Amino acid sequence: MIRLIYAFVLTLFLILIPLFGVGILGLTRFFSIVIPYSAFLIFLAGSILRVLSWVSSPQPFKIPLTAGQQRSLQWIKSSYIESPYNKIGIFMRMLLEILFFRSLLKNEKTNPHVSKWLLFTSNKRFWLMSILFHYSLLIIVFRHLKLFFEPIPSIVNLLSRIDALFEISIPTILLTEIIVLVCIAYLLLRRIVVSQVRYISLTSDYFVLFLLLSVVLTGILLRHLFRVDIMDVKRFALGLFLFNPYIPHFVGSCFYVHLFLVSFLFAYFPFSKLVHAGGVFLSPTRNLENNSRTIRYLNPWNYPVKTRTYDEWEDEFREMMKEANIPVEKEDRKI
Amino acid sequence: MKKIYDKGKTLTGLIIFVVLVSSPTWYNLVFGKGNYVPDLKVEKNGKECVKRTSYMKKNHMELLKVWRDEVVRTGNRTYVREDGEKFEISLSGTCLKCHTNKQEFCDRCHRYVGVTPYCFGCHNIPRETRK
Amino acid sequence: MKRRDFLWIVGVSAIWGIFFPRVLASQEKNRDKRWVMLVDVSVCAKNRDCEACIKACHETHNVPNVGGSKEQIKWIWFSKFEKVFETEIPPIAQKKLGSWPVILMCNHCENPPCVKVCPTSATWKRKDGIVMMDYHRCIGCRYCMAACPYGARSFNWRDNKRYVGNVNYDFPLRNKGVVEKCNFCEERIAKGLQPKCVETCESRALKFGNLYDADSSVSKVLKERTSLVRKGYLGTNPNVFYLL
Amino acid sequence: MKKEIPPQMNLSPKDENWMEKKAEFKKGTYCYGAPLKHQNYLGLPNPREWQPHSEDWNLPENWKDIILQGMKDLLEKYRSFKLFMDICVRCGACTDKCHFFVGTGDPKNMPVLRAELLRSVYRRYFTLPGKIFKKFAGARELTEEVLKEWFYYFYQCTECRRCSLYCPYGIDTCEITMMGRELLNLVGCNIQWIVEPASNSFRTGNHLGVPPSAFKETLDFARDEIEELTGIKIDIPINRKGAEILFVAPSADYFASPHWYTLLGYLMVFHEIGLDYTWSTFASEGGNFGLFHSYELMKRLNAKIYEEAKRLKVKWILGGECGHMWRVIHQYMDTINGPADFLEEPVSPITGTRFLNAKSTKMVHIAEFTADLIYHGKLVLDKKRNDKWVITFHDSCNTARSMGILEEPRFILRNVCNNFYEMPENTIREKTFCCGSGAGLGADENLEARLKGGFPRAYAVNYVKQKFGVNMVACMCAIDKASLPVLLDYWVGGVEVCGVHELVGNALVMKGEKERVKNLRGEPILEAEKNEEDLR
Amino acid sequence: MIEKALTGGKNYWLWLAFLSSLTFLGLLSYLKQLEVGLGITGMSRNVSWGLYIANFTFFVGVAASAVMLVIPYYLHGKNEYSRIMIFAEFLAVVSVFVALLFVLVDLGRPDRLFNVILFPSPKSLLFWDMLVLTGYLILNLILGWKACEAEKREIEQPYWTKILVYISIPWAISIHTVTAFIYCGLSARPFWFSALLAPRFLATAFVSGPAILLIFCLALKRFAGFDPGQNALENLRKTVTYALSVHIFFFLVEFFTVFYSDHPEHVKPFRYMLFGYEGHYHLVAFSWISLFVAVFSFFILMSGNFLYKRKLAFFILTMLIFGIWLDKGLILMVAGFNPTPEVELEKYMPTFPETIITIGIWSLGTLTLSLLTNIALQIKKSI
Repeated sequence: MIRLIYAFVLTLFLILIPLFGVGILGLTRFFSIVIPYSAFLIFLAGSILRVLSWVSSPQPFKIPLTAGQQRSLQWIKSSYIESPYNKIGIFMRMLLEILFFRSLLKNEKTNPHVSKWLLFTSNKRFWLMSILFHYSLLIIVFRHLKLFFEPIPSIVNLLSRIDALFEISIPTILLTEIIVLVCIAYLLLRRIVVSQVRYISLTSDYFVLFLLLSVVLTGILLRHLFRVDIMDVKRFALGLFLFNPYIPHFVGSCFYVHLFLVSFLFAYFPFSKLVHAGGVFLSPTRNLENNSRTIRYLNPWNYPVKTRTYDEWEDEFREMMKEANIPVEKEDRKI
Repeated sequence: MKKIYDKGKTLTGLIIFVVLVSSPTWYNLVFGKGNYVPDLKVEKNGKECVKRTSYMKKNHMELLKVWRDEVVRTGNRTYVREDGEKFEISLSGTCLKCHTNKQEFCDRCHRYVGVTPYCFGCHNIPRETRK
Repeated sequence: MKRRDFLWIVGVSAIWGIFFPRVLASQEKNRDKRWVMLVDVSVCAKNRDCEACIKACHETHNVPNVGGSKEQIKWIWFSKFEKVFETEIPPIAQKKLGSWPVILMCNHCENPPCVKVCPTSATWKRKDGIVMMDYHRCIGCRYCMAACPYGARSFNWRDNKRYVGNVNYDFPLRNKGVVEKCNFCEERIAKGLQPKCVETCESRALKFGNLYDADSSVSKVLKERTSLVRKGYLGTNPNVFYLL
Repeated sequence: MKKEIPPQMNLSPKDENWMEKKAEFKKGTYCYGAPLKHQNYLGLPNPREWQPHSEDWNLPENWKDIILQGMKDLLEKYRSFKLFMDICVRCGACTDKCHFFVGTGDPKNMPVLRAELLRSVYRRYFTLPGKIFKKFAGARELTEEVLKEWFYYFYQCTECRRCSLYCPYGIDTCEITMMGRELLNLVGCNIQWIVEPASNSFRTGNHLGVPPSAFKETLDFARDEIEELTGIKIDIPINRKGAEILFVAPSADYFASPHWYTLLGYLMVFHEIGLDYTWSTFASEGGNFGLFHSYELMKRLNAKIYEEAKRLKVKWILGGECGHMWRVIHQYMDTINGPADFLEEPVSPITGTRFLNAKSTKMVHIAEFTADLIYHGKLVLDKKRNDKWVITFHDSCNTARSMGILEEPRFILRNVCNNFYEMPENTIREKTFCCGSGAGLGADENLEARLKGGFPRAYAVNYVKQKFGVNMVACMCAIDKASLPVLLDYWVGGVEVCGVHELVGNALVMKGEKERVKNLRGEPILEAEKNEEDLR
Repeated sequence: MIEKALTGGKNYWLWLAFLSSLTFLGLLSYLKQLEVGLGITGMSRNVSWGLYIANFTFFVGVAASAVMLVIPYYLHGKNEYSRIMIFAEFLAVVSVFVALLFVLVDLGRPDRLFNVILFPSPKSLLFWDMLVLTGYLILNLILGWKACEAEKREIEQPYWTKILVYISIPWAISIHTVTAFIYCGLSARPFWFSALLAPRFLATAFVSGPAILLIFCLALKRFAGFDPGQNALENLRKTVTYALSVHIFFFLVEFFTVFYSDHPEHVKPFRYMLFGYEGHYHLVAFSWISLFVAVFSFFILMSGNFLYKRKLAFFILTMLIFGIWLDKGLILMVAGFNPTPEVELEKYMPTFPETIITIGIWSLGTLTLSLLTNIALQIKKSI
């Protein structure tokens, strides 16, 4: 529980930084230009270096986790996704994993039961919430592209329109706003309520959720309550990417909080568990074929070791073998 | 950096990543409209606006929503500003008196920030300049 | 405005404000207005081909002219006396009156069945008796059409904007999927004008006024002349009276 | 139900800061340290007599540097390790998938936490936030307590990979445990039950330290036993040069029970089809306890198979029923000791089937081989001879989750017996539960941990016992055959364990055999009993 | 548990593919309807509700009829239904789901759907119908799912499901009553303006629901090798028969009241429906078919060995369901809106896209039911 409080306080502290910096010290230039640029640089360089550090280590063995029948005898139906034996199988497996969270879909809870000992109950809720959460975030990011692209690609507009499917209030309350809030609340509550997950949760686990929650909440506030001059914001956003920075004038401190938290999230990305977004592509238990008996796999650092050779071995047991009429190597040579 | 394994795949992935995150830069460079800021035409042939410009820039939709409900649901057609000045609550009667050109005022900005308000579906403003 | 600002300030109320605004707008009992329309059937009978009121109304309110199709939209229209007042008049009298044209429109009933059934309060009765339609809120369930005994309501079965001849830009158009009907020209009343149909009718077959104002012409006329309402036995208590 | 639900089975851990909780070496839950003799024989680092429960572990002076340097090396050698240290989000999908957690309720047996034991140290010494923010970034110092904790929990993981199946990123606790054990090995923290068989295997060729003469004797004994049962005198070739196939089985098959009956099954099948094969006294062990210890030891022990195949000039290799032996052969052997270019692509001499999936490694699993024989009708089988038993099949973790050999044994079973029932679907195939004694944990001193760890498997067996009257669990793993009888006897009772080829041996109708009245276990065949009743 | 829906033979997959493609066609037509508006349907200014609302009414009835199994099974402890209880619950779930879909496609502005919740109007019966239907859907989803789970895990159902069962009984009656109130509270529509409408709805519901379930069970027996138990089928037959007799009786009561009183407004739609009015005979054939089928099948159903003649049973039950569907669907709508307030007669004929959308929703319902049934069957098979 103390970790939860640490994380909460830390998030509050982060929120206070821009409030103080912009609201009291008036450091608009710093918070609208220096912070986003440095955050983005850290994000870009950090992510690339992180991936490079992963791939600078070789994967010495082919260790796919086989979740289905191997390809062996022709008349046995093999599972080419669960136990892939070629690139197509791998591609399908990774596709299902990344787009549909397939492993998570398999999840089931193990419950103690007085008379039956164990009960396995399906736990699709977690999968559903996770996938909704991730796709909502993706759509939200996509929606924000309207601020960074001029002219706005029609696909972004289309997505925004689908997101505003239901005509509720003005500006329309978006589906992803609601879904992402519900999902974050679920993920947070789960960490607090489910004792197993509470036990394993670290400060950073809570912190990431609080951080995302505050990003989402400030975003919602900006849309529905503390509105900003969106023209100005777009000018600012475009300016950033065209290296022609522009300080927005008609935005409130809520905007700076949002911007700062997003910047922080980006900068924090390469150093946190959020790198799972990239790491999932590299997972050796999922992205390798189950064909290690068919095709020889090479380990770049495979080094010779001291083994016990047959000759050494026979030297020790020769007499015994001869007595027992077991053919021996040296003896044969002698005769 | 030490030796990189799976070089091809990794570099492809990283290039895709970099291209994606830098897409605003090159997209705007390619299409050359990144520095475009719509120029909004206001003909001040009426009085000054019912609210400050800075307020309207951010909150005109909120005001329109309130106005809409005032007229439709409560039948009140007069808006009294804080300083006591009265205005008729009417999109076409009041707003468009000054902002005569929807295309050059409303649409330009809405298109710029990717907003499609559904107001104009029914509250049709003619193509030609309104007088 | 004040109430709204207050709602925004208090966070919890803000959410409440999004989801349940203005749900319980109470209807005031002590009214000082009750708008009524008088239709002098005998005047119309003399000008059988006159459609001036209909044309004027539909032009003013951007009512699309879909034609005589099943998707017709009409705010004001006419039918034959024998169809409208089938049982109210003895058959012998129908001989004379039966073929007379009768101007029909929303009756703005005192006890409107359409208001009762609307699941979103998109249609409701105003203090001055006008049965209003909120096109912003209508979900297009057409329950009100089923409930209206007078066929006064029309539905936009498709995007009908192209059927609007000369658009009156002072009045909104309607999107597809919503119900519409005569609004007693509430936008004109607000400006102190008479409804368009009344204003247009050169032979003054239509009269409009406040029934609760004892001095108004409509009160005086109704006191003196015999009038009919449509399907009075249903208890809807219409506000359109037909003078014989 | 014979036994009540274990009282410690509480899957809701109480709130506590796990980083500050020390591992408690309770008798019955940990394995003994390796004897000096065997450490020395294998030349392991920091050799000494030691026990985990003693206060002083006699670690080398600079043990911390050794571990951290070792960790650095491993991070550079294994992408899996590096990745798994970074990408866990602690979503909790794996928590209740571990049989040790389910059985013991010890929260540090949750796979994610087992990995966190290493991860917390990794963060402290190898990541920026961990170096700066320490505790707040989930990092902790490497202390002797942490090392002991590692020892306790990395030797309470059977590397079964069940958690990995459910992990959305495929994080494999088996890899984590392997790395943990590698690190522990660097400062000489090993267990007897791994190092002793490994050293035996290194010296004599097999885990039990059986010398070649005894090996021959026991095979002769098997020959006699088969003659007694079937009236057929079979030939068992040993170290025969120029044979087509080298057969390698886990050594338990010829020295332990019920493995022994599986051995008889192999021999009968080989004789019946007239296979041109040979046993080897040098490569008399398929099992490889090096896998549970370190990469290097695994490689050292595994080398003899190819060496012997080369010496005996066989065409290809056939492997017996074993679990971790097959993990090594399937996923490691070709990489570490290949290429086996002196062998030929395996082709069944009986059916002509080419085992394309073993094209490079040139080693075929006996279940693949026998399933192919049965499919082509090369074996005459009398299912009724197994009617005495109601059979279920236990997938061994290694063959199921690291090989994907799921259908072959089932195909064989359906062809050799009439009563075959599956255990609940959450506990079979790729979701199979470990016996609780894999990865070198099958010792006696940690019996309590083993019984608790095997509880989910026992649950599943008990389930089918109650429901279908199952009284025989078939499996294809030597460790299973050794550990399941103890486990099932404790939790369930009245259920026996056998190998798949024991049932094949029972059902096999051999040419020229006498009337079979006894099964391989020497017990009367049910059918025979019936006949007797009929006669009466 | 859901993954069990995906295990099946070739025929099963073909069946799913067939239903999916129909659903897809329906979806395409609905997208067209969204684009063009409800103008692509046959509904008109005067007949403003049609095929969609007709089906809505019918399926609410089917959903409510689950109570005819719930009452004997849970209240009277009759175990005949133990094997098919789960199917009755799934049928209820699917029917409510389908009914709600029909309302959805009937809306002119589905994007404003949530206005019903945002601006709740307790005076409107549609508001209440929304409440009771979603409530019933959730109730039956929980009950069905818990029953399935309990069966699969071979454990007792949690005690609170029993409470939900008791709640679900009056709730089932309420969904159809409220649905009937939507119509019978309208003085503008004399054909509906009858206190007997709700009882009539319930009677027809208790015919159509169990009849569908009976066909369903016979089909399961024939094609899936699942035996629901002869007693269960026999009881279902009796339920259908008794409900049918009540339905016929209620119709005669209505018939008497209308024609004996000779109230002009009430007589007109009835005359239009049964005998034609002012030269318009749109409904006459349908009405008599519906009546004839009801009476005829009543006599056939009375026969004790009805169930043993499988083909006849299939045929009669299908005809009966079709007759009821006509009665409380199409005829209810068209006769309700005719004659119009200005004493005109307006013909209503569903259009092609309207029919495709309807078939699409049926298919989606059948698809869902097939998947759920397969789950239940797989569970029953696995234990």
